[in-house]
Amino acid sequence: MVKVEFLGPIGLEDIQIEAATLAELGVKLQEKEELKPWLANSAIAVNDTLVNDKNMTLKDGDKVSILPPVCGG
Amino acid sequence: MVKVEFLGPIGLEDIQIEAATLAELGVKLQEKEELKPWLANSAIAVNDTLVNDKNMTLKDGDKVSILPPVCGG
Amino acid sequence: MKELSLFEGPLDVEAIFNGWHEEYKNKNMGAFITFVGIVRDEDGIEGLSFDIYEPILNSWFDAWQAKAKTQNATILMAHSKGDVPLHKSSYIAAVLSPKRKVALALINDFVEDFKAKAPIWKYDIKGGKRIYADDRSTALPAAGLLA
Amino acid sequence: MKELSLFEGPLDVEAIFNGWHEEYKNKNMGAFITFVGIVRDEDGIEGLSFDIYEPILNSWFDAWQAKAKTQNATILMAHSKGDVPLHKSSYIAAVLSPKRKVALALINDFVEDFKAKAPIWKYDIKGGKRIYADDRSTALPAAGLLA
Repeated sequence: MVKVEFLGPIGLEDIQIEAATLAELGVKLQEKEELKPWLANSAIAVNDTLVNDKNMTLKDGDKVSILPPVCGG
Repeated sequence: MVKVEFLGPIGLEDIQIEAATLAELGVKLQEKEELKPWLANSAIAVNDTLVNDKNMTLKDGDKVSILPPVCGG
Repeated sequence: MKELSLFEGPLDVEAIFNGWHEEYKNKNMGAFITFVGIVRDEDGIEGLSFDIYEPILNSWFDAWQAKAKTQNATILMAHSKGDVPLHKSSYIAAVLSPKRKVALALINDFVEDFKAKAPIWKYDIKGGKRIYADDRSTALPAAGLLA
Repeated sequence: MKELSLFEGPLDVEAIFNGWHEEYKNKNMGAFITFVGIVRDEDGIEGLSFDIYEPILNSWFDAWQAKAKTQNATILMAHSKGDVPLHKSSYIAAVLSPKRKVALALINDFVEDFKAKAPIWKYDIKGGKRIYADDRSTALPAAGLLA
């Protein structure tokens, strides 16, 4: 199980989900209609590091964060 | 007569001098040995406006300022 | 004061500036530049509001600090969490450096990268409600990885 | 406070910053950048000293202010006359603008032009004497006209 947290304006509670890779997690998250537009422009962090490899393997207890477009200041 | 003032580190008193053009003034100032090195790298203002035309005519009462290299801040 | 400080609500600009100045004025840094962001009255908003994801903000900031140190410079930053009313400050960044040109380049590059990369989400406050400022927001690098 | 202020001796950095902040914080300028120059302890100097030719400094500053106004920005500046000891400030410049990028570009261009063109002469103070800082000084445009 990995924990997925939806940051900022996405406004969903954290979920626990079974996924062996980021790609597999993506398929499962895409099933949620309300997430599709956010996934299109969100970056992904695993254990608080931004990642860019969809084939990355996930292990039990990993934290995956979904980061929508930002605007500080 | 024009008044010539030597700004900043030149450290000379103002002088009154007869000169119909900047070029003529330049010839007279070059006669002072201690001024030569300053004139080589100083800019010239007439009545507080920087100028770049040596043929500019001067009239009685004009103020000519000699501005050596600057360093503010 | 920490190099990166987060505050609930608006920033006390003068206290932060004066605190930084006190702490660094004797450190032989010839140039001290500060950028203060102030909430503008526009589009009928009552203020702005911010969410911050601190773990990634901290690592982003630490990477900038390491880069600054290679030029003998130091970066300082303060940011608000939650609501900030009109005409109050939500963001202050500073660069200290022995060299003027290093400081001028760093403040520009740091503030621009902050705008593009810091994991902070902005909301307009209108009618007491928070409305995500999606039109002014920037997707992070590698956005859409799970699209 | 005037947009260009000259002071005898070192600048009171916090009083100047706080005064500018008080005056402009409600003017809907989203970006307020300040550059503070602080005298560094180097080459065994006891401090710096400055001469200023005010008529040409004023016209140089007014030209910059006019340029800033075309971008809805405002420039502020304070500078010392006479002696400034180590670790004290001799120069503060500020830009206020509704737009971040305008402010970041202006502070850079203004400070660099100040260094090259403002009619100010700098002296190191060593053994109580003023020594013209010729090695750090820049000839003005059209220098050598009467050479």
